[in-house]
Amino acid sequence: MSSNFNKDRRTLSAGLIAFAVAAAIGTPSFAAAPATKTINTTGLKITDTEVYVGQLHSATGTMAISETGSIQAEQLAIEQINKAGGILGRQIRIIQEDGASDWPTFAEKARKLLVNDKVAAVFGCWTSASRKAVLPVFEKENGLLYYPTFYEGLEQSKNVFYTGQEATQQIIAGLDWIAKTKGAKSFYLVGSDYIWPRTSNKIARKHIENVLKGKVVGEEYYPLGHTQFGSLINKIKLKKPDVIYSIVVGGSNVAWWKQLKAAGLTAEKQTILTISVTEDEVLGIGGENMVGHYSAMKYFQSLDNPNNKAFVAAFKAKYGKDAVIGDVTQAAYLGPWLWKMAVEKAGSFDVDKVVAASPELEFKAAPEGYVKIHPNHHLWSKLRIGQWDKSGQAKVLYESGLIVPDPFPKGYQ
Amino acid sequence: MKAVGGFLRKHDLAGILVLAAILLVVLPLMLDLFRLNLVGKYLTYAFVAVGLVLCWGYGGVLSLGQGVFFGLGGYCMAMFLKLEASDPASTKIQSTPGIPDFMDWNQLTALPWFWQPFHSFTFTLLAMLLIPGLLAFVIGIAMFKRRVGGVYFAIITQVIAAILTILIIGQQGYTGGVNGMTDLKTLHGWDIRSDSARYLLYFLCCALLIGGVFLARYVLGSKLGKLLLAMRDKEERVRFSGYDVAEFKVFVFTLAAMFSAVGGALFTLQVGFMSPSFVGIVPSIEMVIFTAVGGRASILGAIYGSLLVNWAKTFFSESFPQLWLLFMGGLFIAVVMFFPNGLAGVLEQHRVRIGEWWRKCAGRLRPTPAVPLQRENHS
Amino acid sequence: MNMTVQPISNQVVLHVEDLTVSFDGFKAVDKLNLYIDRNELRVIIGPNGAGKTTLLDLICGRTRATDGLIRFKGRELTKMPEHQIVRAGVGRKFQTPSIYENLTVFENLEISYPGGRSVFGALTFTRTRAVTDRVQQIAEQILLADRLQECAEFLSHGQKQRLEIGMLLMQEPELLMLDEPVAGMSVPERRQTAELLRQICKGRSVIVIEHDMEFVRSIAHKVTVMHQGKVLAEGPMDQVQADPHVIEVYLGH
Amino acid sequence: MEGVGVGEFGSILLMQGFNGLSVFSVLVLMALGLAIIFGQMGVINMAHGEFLTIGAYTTFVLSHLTTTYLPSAQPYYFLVAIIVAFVLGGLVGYAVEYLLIRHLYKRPLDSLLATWGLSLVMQQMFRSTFGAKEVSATLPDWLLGSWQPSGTVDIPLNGLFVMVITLLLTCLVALFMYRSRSGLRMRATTQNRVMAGAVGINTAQVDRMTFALGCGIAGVAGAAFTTIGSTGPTSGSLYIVDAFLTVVFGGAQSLLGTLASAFSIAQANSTLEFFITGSSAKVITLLAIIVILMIRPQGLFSSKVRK
Repeated sequence: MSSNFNKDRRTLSAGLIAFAVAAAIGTPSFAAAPATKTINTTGLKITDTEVYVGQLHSATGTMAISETGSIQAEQLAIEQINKAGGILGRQIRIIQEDGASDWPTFAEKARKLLVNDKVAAVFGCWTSASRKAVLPVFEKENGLLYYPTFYEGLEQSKNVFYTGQEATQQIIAGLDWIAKTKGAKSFYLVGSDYIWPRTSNKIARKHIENVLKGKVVGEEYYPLGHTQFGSLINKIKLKKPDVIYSIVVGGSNVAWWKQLKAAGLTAEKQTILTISVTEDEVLGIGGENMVGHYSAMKYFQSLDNPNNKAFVAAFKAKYGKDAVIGDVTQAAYLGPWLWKMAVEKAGSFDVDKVVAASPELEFKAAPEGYVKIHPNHHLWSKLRIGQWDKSGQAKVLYESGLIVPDPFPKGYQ
Repeated sequence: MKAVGGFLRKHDLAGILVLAAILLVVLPLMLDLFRLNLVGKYLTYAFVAVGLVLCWGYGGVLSLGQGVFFGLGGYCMAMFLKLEASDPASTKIQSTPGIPDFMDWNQLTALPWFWQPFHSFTFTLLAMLLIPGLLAFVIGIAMFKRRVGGVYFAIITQVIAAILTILIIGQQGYTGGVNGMTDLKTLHGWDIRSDSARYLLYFLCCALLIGGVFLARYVLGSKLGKLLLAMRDKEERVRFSGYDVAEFKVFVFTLAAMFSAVGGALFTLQVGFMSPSFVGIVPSIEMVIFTAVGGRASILGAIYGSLLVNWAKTFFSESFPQLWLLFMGGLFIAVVMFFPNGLAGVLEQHRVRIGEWWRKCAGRLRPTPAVPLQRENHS
Repeated sequence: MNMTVQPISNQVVLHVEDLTVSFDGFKAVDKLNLYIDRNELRVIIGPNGAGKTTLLDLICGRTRATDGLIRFKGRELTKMPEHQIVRAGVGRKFQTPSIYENLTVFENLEISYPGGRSVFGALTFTRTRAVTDRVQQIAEQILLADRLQECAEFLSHGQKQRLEIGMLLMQEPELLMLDEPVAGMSVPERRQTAELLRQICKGRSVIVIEHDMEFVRSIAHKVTVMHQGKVLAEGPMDQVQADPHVIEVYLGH
Repeated sequence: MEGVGVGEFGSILLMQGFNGLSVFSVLVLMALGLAIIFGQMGVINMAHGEFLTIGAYTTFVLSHLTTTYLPSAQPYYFLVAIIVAFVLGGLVGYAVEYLLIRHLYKRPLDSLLATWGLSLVMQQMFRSTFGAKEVSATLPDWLLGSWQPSGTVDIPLNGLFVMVITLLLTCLVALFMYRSRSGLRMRATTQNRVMAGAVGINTAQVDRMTFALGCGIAGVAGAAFTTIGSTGPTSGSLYIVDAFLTVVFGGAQSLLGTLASAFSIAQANSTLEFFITGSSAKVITLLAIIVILMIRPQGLFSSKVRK
C-alpha cells in the first residue's frame, strides 16, 4: 500500500491554474541551455524552458501586514532574473500559496509545493512559528527554503538558507554601539510574549551583564495583540533606565510607540533601541512617533550605495512611489539571487548540489552592500544603527564590520 | 419505521454505510496520498463537529471553546511523541540532551514533573481523554448548576479558550510556546511520517470516526437523546418531570469534549505537530461553523459539513490566494440565511418530499414529521 | 350537579406556614398559611395578581421563598432543588400547556415515567412491558389511547392539556398542582376534565387554580380565596360564596 | 527604588491612576456600541471590530486628503473625521441590518455565525482597498505628546482626548436612551418587540436605527483609537473579545452595567500589570471575570424582571 495509487492528474491542473495567476513575465532566451535531465535528476518540475519555484507567505490574516513586502521583493528579484535570461536558460515560474497567518496551513501548503508541485525551491515563511511548522516537511521531502526574517537563531537545517540576520548579529553589535555612544549602563527589556523576543532578550541580558558590565533593571512581556501599555510606561518611569530595549511586534508595536510618545518619552528624554521596527512598521506607527529613536538592522532604505539606489528605484517603479523597503523585504530580495548563483555554480537544480555549492558564495550586488553565505547557511552581514526621522526614513549613524553568523552562540545559552 | 437494533433507524444505518463507503473506498481510490492526508486532517475536525451536534444541536448548549479540548487532546499526544523524539542520541548538541529542544532554550535542565508520566503510551491514551473530559466536567458543573446558559455560556467558553492560549504561549519552556511542538517523528519506533503510516493513520481515523458516529447515534437514540430534544425546547417541563437538567448538560458537554480530544490527538498524529493556533478563539468558532454548515442536528451532516468547508478553504486559498476570505465569509452568511438547518436540513426537506411522492405512487400516504430544529431555547 | 363534599381525613400532608416572597418590596405572597389533607381536592380562587400562581411556584420550587416554610410529608421543600421536590411526589402543571411538541404522545408520557432519571439510567433505559402498560393505562385515563403514536404537535388544545395532566400522573405524584387546567376548553371538555380530576384525587391530594365557578363547585372539597398574597377566606364552596368579604373583593355584585 | 524621590513616586502613582482611567475609557468606548447592539437588541455582532476599523480608515483617508489638498485644515480635520466616522459607520450598519440582521432577531446564536462571516468579508474588503499593510493617520499637533502639569507628571494628550470623547458620547447615549422619545421607542422595541408593534411603533425602522446607532458609535471609537492603536485590515479583531466581555460582565441589559464592568476590568488589569507581568495580569483578570459570572450569571447589573 506504500506505492502511490495513481498519477495525480487533478493536482497538476490545480498547479497550472495557480501558475496562470503567477506574475512572472519576460522573454525566455534560448541560449545554449543544458539538457533537463542533466540538471534535474531528482524529478523536480523543470522543462527545457521553465523551472517552477514556490512562494509561501501570508497574503491574509494578521501577518499579511509584514509579509506583503517579502512577497513583492521576491517577485521583483525573480522578474529581474527572468529578464536577464533566467537560470540555466530557463524562465522561473512562481506557484504562489497563501499561508494565511496560520501555522498548520503553512505546513499543508509546504507539503503541496514539495510533493505535488515538486518545485525546485521555496521562498517563504516570516514568523519563527511558520518556519518551525514547515521545517519537518522540507527535511523529509528534501526541499529548499530561503527564509528572509531576522530571527532568534538556535537552528541550522540542511534544507534552509537564512537570508536574515540571526540574533547575535543583530543584538550584540547594537548593544555595543549604544553602550559606547550613549554611555548606557542600565537597560529595561520589553517584548511581546513569544519565542523571538524572549530568546533575544536572553542573549541581550547575558551580553549586558557579562560583557558590557551593565545592569538590566526590568524585563516585561505582554501577550500578542495587547494594546494598553500605560502601566508598563509608568513602571519604566519608576526605574528611569538609560535605554529601553524593545522587541514588541505586530499591532501591539504601533500602540506601544504611540503611547510612549503620548507619555512624554520622546527621544530627548529616553533613549530607545529596537530590533523590531523597520520601514514597514514605521508606515503603521507614523514617522512623528518614531522621531529620534534607534533601530538596529542590517538594511535601511536610505543606505546610499549604487546597488541600493538601483534596487529602491526598481521597487518603487513596480510597486508605487510611496512603497517602503524594510530589512526583511531586502533579505527576501536576496533569496532568489543567492539561489540563482548557487544553481549556476552547481550546474544543476538538484537540491543537494545547490546546497553543496552555496557556502562561500559572495553576492556583491546586494542592496545592503555585500553578503557571503557561511557554511552554517546564514549570511555574513554588517549591522547598521538607523535613527528615524519624521518622514519615516532612518539616517544610518553607524555601520559595523562584517559579522560572522553564529546561530548557536557559546556563552549565551 | 421499526428500529434496527434498538437505536438505529433504517435510514440512519444506510446513511452511515454511505459515509463509510465514501471514506474507506471512494476517497482512497480517487485521491493521492497528499490529498488523502488532508482529508484525514479534515476528519479530525469532524470529531469536534459530531461532539457539537450532541451538545449544541441536541442539547442546546453552544460551546465556543471546543478548541480547548481539541488542543488538550492534541498536546497530550504531542508530549508523548516529543519525548520519544528527544532521546539523548538525537539531542546531543543541546546543553542538556534528552529533553525537548524548547526546554533547552529556556534553560530547563531537567524534565518537569508533569511531563514524566507521558513516557508511557497507555498513560497518554488515558490522559488524552481524561484531562479534557475532567476540565469539561468541572466547567459544566460550575456553569450549569448555576443555570448559566445560552449566550453567556458561549462567551465564557470563548474566554477560557483565550486564557488557555495565553498560558500555552506564555509558558513556552513547558509547552513549546507559539511554535508549538514540532518535529514529531516516531510512535514506539514506528515512523508516523512514512507513506504507509499515513495510509494506516487515515484508515484508523475513519474507523474511529465511524465508531464515534455509532456511539453518538446510540446516545441520541436512547431516552437521553429524547430528553436532550425535550430539554432544548421545554427545559422547565423536563426539570419539573424529576430530571436534574444540569446533569444532562454536563454529560453531553463532557462527551463533546472527549470527542474533540480524540480529534485533536489524531490531528497531531496525522499532521505531525500541534500548536496553540488550534486552541484559540478563531479555530473554535470555525469548528462551530463546520457543524452549522453541515447541519447542527444531524451527525452525518456535521461530518460532511467539516469535509466540505475545509476542502473549500483549501481549494479557494490555492486558486484565489487574494479573495478566498471573501468566499468563506459569503459561505457562512449564505448558510445561516438560506439554509438554517445546514445541508442536512436541505436534504431532509427533499427526502421528506421525495418520500411522500414515492409513497403516493405506492399508495401508502403517511406523513413522517421531520424533526423541527429551529426553536432557539433562550435559557 | 352539586356533588356532596367527601369527609376530610384528619391527616395533613402539606404544611405551609408564614410563607412570604417579595420582589423588590412587592410581597406577591405575604405570610400565608395553608394546610392540605390527604386525598383532598383544594381549589384556590382569587382575582388576577392575588399570588395564586406564585404560591404554586413556591411550593414546587420554581421560585425561592424569602421567608416561611413548606413541609410536605415531613420534608422541608424550600431547601430542596426542583427535581428533588418532584421526586418527593409534587407534580406541577403550568398555565400554558408545556408538552414536547416534536415527540409523540407515547414519548411524552414515557419521559415522565419515574424510571431512568439519572444520566446513566437514561442511557440504559429500555422500554419494558411495565412501561408500555403504564403508558397505555394513563392514556386511557386521559382519553388519548388512540393517539399514542401521533406527534404531540397535532393535538388540540384540550388534548394537550390532558396530555400534560397524564404526564404528571405518570410520575405517581402524591400532591398534584394544576394551574387553570380547563382554561380555553369547550364545555364538554370541561365536564370530561372534571370527571378526570375527581378520579385522580383518589389516593393523592390535588390543588387546582381556576376561575370557572361552575367547574370549581363540581370538583372542590374545599376552597381557598386569595387576595393580595393573603388568604381571604377558606372553607366549603357554599360557605365561601356567601362570605361578604369574598363577594365584595372577588365575586362581584 | 533608587533614583526616585518621594514626590516622583507620587506622580507615578498619579499617572498610574490616570492610566487606569484611560484604559477604562477605551473599554467603554469599545463596548458602548456593542452594549446597544448586543445588550439591548440581543444581536451578537462579531463584526463589531470591523466597524471600529471603518472609523479608523475614515480618519486615515481624511488625514491623507487634508495633507494633500487642504494642509491649512490640518488641526481641525480630526474632529470632522470623528463625525464622518459616525455617519459612515451608521450607514454601513443601516445597510447590514437591512440585508442581514433583521432576519436573525429570533436566532441570536445564528447572528453570531452570520456576523462572523461578515467580519471576514469586511476584512478582505479593507485589504483589497487599502492594501495589506498598516497605515497611520498623521495626527494633528494638539493631539501629540503629553501635557505636563508639573515637572514629573506627563498626562498623555491622546489618553485625555479619548476620555473626553468617551464622556461626551456616554452622556449623549444616556440622554438619547433615557430622555428622548426615540430612545423610549428603542427601549420599548428591544424589551417587547410584539407589544411595541401593537402600540404603533414601526419596530423595523427602530431596530434599523438602533443597529445603525451602535455601529456609528463603533465608528467613533475606531476614529478615536487611531491616536493610541494601529489601523490595518485586522486591527478590529484586537478589541472584539474585550468588548464582549465588558458587556456580558456588566449585565447585558444595562448601560450602567457596561460602565461599571469596564471600570472594574480596567482598574484590575492595570493595577495587576503594575506589579506582575502583562500576560499573567490578563489571565488573572479573565479568571476573576469567569468566577464572578459564575456567582452572578446575569452579570453585575441585571434588570430586576420576573421571568
